[in-house]
Amino acid sequence: MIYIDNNATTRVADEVIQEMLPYLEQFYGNPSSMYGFADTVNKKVQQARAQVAEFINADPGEIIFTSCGTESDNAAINAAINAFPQKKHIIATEVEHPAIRSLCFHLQDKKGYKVTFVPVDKKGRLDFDTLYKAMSDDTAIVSVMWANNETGVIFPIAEIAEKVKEKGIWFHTDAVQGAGKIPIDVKAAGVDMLSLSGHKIHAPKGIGVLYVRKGIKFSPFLIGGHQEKGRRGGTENTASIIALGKACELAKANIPLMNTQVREIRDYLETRLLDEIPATSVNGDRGNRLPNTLSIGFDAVEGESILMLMNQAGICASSGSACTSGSLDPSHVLMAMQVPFKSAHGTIRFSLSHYNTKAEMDTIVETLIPAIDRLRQMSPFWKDGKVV
Amino acid sequence: MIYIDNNATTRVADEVIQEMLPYLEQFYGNPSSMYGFADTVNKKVQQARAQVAEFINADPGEIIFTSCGTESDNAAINAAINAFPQKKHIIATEVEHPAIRSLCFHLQDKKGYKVTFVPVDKKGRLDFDTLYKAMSDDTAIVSVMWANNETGVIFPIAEIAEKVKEKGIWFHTDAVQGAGKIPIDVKAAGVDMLSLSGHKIHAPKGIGVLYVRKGIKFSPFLIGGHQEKGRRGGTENTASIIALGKACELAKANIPLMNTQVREIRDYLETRLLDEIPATSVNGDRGNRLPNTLSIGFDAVEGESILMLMNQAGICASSGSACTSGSLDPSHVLMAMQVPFKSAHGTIRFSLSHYNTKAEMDTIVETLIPAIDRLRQMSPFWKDGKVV
Amino acid sequence: MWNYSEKVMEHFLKPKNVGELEGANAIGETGSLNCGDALKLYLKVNENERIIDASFMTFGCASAVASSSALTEIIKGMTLDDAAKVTNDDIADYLGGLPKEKMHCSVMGQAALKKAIADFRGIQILEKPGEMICECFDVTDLEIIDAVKNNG
Ligand SMILES: Cc1ncc(COP(=O)(O)O)c(C=O)c1O
Ligand SMILES: Cc1ncc(COP(=O)(O)O)c(C=O)c1O
Ligand code: FES
Ligand code: FES
Repeated sequence: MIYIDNNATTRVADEVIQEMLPYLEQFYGNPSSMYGFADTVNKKVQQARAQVAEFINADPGEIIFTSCGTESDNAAINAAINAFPQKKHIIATEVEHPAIRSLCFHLQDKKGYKVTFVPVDKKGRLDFDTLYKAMSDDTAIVSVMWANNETGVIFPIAEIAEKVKEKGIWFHTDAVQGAGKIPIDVKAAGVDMLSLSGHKIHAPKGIGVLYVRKGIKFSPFLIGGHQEKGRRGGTENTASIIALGKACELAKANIPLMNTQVREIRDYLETRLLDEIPATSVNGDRGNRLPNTLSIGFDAVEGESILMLMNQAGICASSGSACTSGSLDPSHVLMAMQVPFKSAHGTIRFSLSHYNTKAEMDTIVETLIPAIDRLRQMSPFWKDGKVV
Repeated sequence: MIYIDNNATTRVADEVIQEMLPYLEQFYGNPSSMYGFADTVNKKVQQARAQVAEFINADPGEIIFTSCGTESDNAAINAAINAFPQKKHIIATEVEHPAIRSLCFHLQDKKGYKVTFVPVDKKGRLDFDTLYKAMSDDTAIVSVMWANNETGVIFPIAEIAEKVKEKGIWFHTDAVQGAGKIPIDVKAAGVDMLSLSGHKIHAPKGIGVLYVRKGIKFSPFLIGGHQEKGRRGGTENTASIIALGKACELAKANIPLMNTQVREIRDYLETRLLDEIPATSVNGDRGNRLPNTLSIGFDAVEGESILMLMNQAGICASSGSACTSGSLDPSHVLMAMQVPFKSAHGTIRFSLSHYNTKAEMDTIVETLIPAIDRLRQMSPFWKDGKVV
Repeated sequence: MWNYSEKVMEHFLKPKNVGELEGANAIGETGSLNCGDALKLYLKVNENERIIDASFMTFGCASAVASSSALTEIIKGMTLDDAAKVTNDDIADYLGGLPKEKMHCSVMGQAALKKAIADFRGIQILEKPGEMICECFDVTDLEIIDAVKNNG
């Protein structure tokens, strides 16, 4: 099997499983309990918190463990809403993940909020002008993702954060996709809140992080017990927290690899596909992308069909964000970029990890050449080697 | 080590770990992805959903996986608030877990809600009169726990649900502690929503369930992707979901054991402690309690000191709800029951699982007799064998 | 669990000077059964105002017991004037530190000592028994405020 869908989810690293297993099997105590048995767990959770903090250059006290990237995103917006109940405006982008985007629609439709969705250009780059002009005294929070999950396009977070903070507005970034692929430094970037998700960086599913800068008046999204210093109720997911700590340590160490070996392999795949399959185009700003992501459109064929043929060859990729697969429309990201329908429908996202090899890329290319050809031969929109 | 703090959290059953491991190690795909690799996971998630449904006599489509009991509780209240935006009254009890109670305080203090907290009597039994009289057209939801986590006192959920439903009001129950100890049947009980938490029934931490009756106009609490049929955003925590399915299957099979062997051992511990340590009393309705729970107060000594001495002997118990340990006050549950301070401060909760043995109970008694004696000898409130 | 030092555990498990003190001529009491911690301190003071013996009775957590034990060890042999300068920080230091959430347990020692000295000197301290409720909760409140500050 060739797994090349790492922006959807990743293989849990063996080292991570080894690290977490004892805390499932043996040390199952609640870290806050009053016995030595719980201490072992508590110390290890503290270590994990330090590892996560180190990964993004935060202080351990600024790390809140959540259940996923979606919860982190929801919690960030919720905190702003609670901190500024009188402010009824939110700024996000058109290409945010549904964890931000759908929440914004909900707030707009049901809770009387006005949301500015900042558009992107054809290469997926933000329209800064719209963003900055939309800021007002009524704006509770600005949320801009660090990098896009579908195209890999990276946004200049430090620059945006600076402009937003100048106005005294809270700034949140969804770094779920940026993390582990490019360096993330919350202090250098100057963000107030930042979301991470474990399963994108070789930790298990069901664990996430919300970084909350010291000084931010945070109110919890999950309200319950005093866990996470009263910032997130619910018994601590100890084994997964410990797993995430280890995963962050590994991810930090792997970032150079991502930007050399993984990038080279991705570029190799991209070049071969562009060279060897006609009427093929890359979505997103090729000059400013995550090193592991390739969103590529094959004109006049349909994504699901391509996926099925790849699946026959044991290749796992995706035709858009995992969250929107199953839906019929091109993803909201491709729509926002005004990718022409002819290639949007035939878009495949390849997302690599350091487990991928160059040999796998050859297999993919050699699978895709005949697959695309076959599909085009039966496509009413393809004739004589081009789109009609 | 003697672990007797199973209302706080439980040991993950070996069978459960075996069941989930392949979905961490090998089958890490997203269940909603478009490749065969994901299918394996998807089928197993469906099986787990069926196992959970079977456990509480629900339909699989009525099961929503969440990250914990707290999230389930929060989500239930949130759904009612969204369904009836004009209704500004909520009914809960004084002895709910913080996942309901603190949320209610938040809604009261910050969101303009009025909350009726139904009181309990000295044995921890609900004041039904107050409950029923508080119901009005303005009531969005009534939430009453199935069984209390500290005392184990069981509430007559079917009876309450019937009265609440007669008025057309939504009824939610937090069955986090009831589940796995006494039979839970959502259809027979006639509840609209019900919360479960995995780590209380030998599944890992970080997985929960919200049962939502078909016909209830549910709106998601975590807003994001289309997972859980749009009822809970966030990539599915596949390994833990699969673990929970298995845990539910085991829990169902173990309920008879809980009500024979475990109950007998608990009763044995209770009798010995009452007989052999003077000035000792049981908190809560002894006639109507979970079979595994014993909340017992030792006059004139302080709980933490008892826990420390037990810890020296390798015994893990708790002095109240795990969530409130670390605070100085007796828990809100003991306060609501008006347990006298002299025994409230010296209350220990023993909560058994089927892993506990009668021999362990003997060790506990033999540890406690000298421990309580020593602490009383240094207590200014104990003289000549009684409280002063 | 609290991160108690070895010294705290030692003084909790094998407290020194436990019990009523025969012939005590100075007694200080603080706390109550209601607030969850209380300390009764007994001193035997000689004509030179030197503490020749001390003992305690404590109802409270492990650090309350350890603090009481430590206090009696610290002040034995001191003059009342010197003892009056003993602070809760001295008690905590003697124990190799206390978790910050537990610092108030040592405050109880300082308070009882103050009262015992006043008792010996025949000074009325205008505090109702049970005052410790407030002190206890004061600290707790401060901690909460602190925690809130830290978070936001
Ligand atoms: C009655 C009750 N409800 C809810 C919870 C919260 O569950 P969790 O820790 O999984 O969030 C607990 C346990 O802590 C509980 O005992
Ligand atoms: C950019 C981005 N944000 C948020 C999420 C949500 O993360 P999770 O699935 O952990 O909730 C994802 C992944 O699905 C993502 O790619
Ligand atoms: S033809 Fe199958 S999805 Fe449209
Ligand atoms: S005496 Fe230690 S908590 Fe109060």
